[in-house]
Amino acid sequence: MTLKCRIEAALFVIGKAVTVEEIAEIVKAKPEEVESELLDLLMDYSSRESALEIDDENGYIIQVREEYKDIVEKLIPVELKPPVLRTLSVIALKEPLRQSSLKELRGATAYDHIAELLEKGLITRKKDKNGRSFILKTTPKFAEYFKLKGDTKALAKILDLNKKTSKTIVENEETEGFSGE
Amino acid sequence: MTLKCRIEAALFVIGKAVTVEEIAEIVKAKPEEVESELLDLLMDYSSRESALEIDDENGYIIQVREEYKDIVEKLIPVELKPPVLRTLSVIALKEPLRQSSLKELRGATAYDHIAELLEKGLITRKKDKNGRSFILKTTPKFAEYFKLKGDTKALAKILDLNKKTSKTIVENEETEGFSGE
Amino acid sequence: MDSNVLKKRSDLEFGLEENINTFQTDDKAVDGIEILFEMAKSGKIDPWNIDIADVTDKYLQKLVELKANNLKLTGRTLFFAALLLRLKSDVLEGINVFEEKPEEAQFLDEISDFEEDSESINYNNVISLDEVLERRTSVRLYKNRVVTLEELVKQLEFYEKIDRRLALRNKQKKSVGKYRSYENFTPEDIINMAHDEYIETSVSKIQQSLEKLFETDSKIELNELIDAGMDKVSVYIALLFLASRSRIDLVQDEFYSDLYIVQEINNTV
Repeated sequence: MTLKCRIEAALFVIGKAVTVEEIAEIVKAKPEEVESELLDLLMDYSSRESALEIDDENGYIIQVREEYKDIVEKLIPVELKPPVLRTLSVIALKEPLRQSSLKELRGATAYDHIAELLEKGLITRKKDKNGRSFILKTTPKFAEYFKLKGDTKALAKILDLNKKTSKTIVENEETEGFSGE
Repeated sequence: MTLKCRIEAALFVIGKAVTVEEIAEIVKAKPEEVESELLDLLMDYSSRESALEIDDENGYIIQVREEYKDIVEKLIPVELKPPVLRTLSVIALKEPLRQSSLKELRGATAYDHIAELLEKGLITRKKDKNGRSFILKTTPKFAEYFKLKGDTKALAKILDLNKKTSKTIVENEETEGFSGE
Repeated sequence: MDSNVLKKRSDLEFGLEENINTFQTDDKAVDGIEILFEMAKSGKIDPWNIDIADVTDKYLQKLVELKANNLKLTGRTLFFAALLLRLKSDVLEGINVFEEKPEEAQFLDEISDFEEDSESINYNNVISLDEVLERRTSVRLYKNRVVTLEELVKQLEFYEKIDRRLALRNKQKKSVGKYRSYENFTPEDIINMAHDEYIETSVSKIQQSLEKLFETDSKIELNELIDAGMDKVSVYIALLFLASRSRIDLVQDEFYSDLYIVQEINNTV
C-alpha cells in the first residue's frame, strides 16, 4: 500500500484530468508528497511498454497513448450527447437535408448541433445550386463509424427497414417504448 | 504498436469484462494470439508494483487491486444498506426473477428494496408476456458496479431449498450480522 | 497389551451402561460426546486406545434395548467416536492434534447439518449471500464515452420508425386533401371524370391496387384504397365498374357504415 499506488488508483477511477490538490485530498496526503509521487508514477508509465500514459498537461490523467487512439475511436465513436446524436441521426436518415428542414424537425437548437457536428467532421454543410439554402450531408468519417465494430448486421437491418412496408414498423412503435438514452 | 498494447488500450477503454473473442474483434487479431498476449499482459500487471491489475475471472477487465478498494468506494460510493444488498444478490443469483418469488425469498420489505434498486438503475422491472407479473433483472449498470462471486449456481439452488423448507433467509438475517464491506 | 485392552473393554461396557442410564433418567438432553467425554475423564475409556467397533456395537445395542429413538444422538456419538479414533491415528503419525484444523471445523458443520435436505449441492465454493456480491473496482467516474456505436444505431433505428410514421401521416393528409378538393371541382372536371378514358384509367389503377391487397387480405376497406392516392369519388366509381363486371363484390353491413371490397367468388380480380 504505497502512496504512489493510491494515487494511481485514484487517477484510474476518476478518469479525467485532476489537480495535485484534488488528488491530495482523495488520498489524504500532502500536495508536495503527491506531486513527487506523481512524477515518479509518470516516469514509471513512460518507461514501460504500455498503451497507457499519464498526461500532465492540464491536470493529471491516465489515458491511452496517441499511437493507440484508433482503438479508442473505434470504441468511442463520438462524444455526442443524446440531443446532438438525434440531430445526427435525422441528417443521416434524410440526407441530403436542407438546414431549414432540420430546423423544422429538431427545433432551433439544431443550429448548435450542426456546429458541433461540423466541428467533429461528421457532417458537411454546403450551399445548394441556387445558393439559397444550406444542404447537410454526412461525411465519410461518419460512415466509418458505422462500419466499425463490424456491426454490419445492425446496419443491414436498418436498410431493410427502409424497404419494408411502413405498416409493421408503425405498429411496433406503438407497443414498445424507446429505451435508448 | 504491439498487439499486447493494443489489447491493453482496448481493455482500458472498454471498462467492462470482455471475452477473448470480443477483444480479438476489436484489435483485429486471432483469438489464440489475443489469449496468449492477454496472459503476458496479466503477468506484467501482477509483477509490477501497481494499483491496477487484470482480472480474468468472468472475462478480462482492468481493475483496481483489492488493497486500494477504499479509494474506489470513496470516489464512487454504492450506498446500499445490507438488506437491500441482499435483495440485490438474490435478484442477481436468480434472474430473471418474478417479483412474487422475490417476496417469498425476502419478505414483504423486498418491495421497498425494489423501488430503491430501480431508482438507482441497478435492476429493471418489466411485465411478463402475459402481463400478469413483474419480472426483475439486473442492468448493465449493475454489471459495471458488481460481480458475482463463488459458486452462484449452488447458492441459487440453496436459496430454492430454503424456500421449500420455509427456512427463509429472512430468518438467518435476524441472527447473523452483515459481513460485507 | 491384550489383557489390558480386554479389561478396559469390560470397563467400557459397564461405563456405557451407566452413562446411558444416567442419560435416560436425566431430563437434560445429553450429547453423545458428553457421554464419551465423561467416560474418558473418569478413565473408563482410554481416548488413545479405543476399539471403535466394539464401543459403537455396545452403544447401539444399549440404545435398542432402551428403545431410545434419538437417532441424532446416536449419529453424533458415532461421529465423535470416529473423531477420537482419528485423533488417535494422528497422534500415532506424529501429527500435532492441538493445532487448529479449519477443514475439520467445516466437516463438523456439515455433520451437524446432516438432517437437513441438502440434495447434492457441493458446498465447497458456496459463500454466504452477504458475500456473493463483490464491488467491482473497475468503475470510473468519467469515462470518455457518452455514446457508443450501438446507441447510435439504436437512435437511427428509432428515427427510422418516426420517419416512417411521419411519411404515412403525410400520405393520409394528402389523400384527405384530395377528397376535400372534390368539393371544388368545376363542372368541366366532372364532365372529364365521366369521360370513358378517365374511368378506364381509374378502373385499371384500382384493379392493380386490389390485386396487391388481396394477396394478404380477403376483405378490404374502402379507405385503404383511398390512401393509395386517388380521391374517394373516382375510387368509388371505379369500384362500381369492377363490381358490374363481376370482378368484385361490395359489402356493407349497415347503411353508412364502412364499405368493404371482397373478391367475387369463382373469380379473380
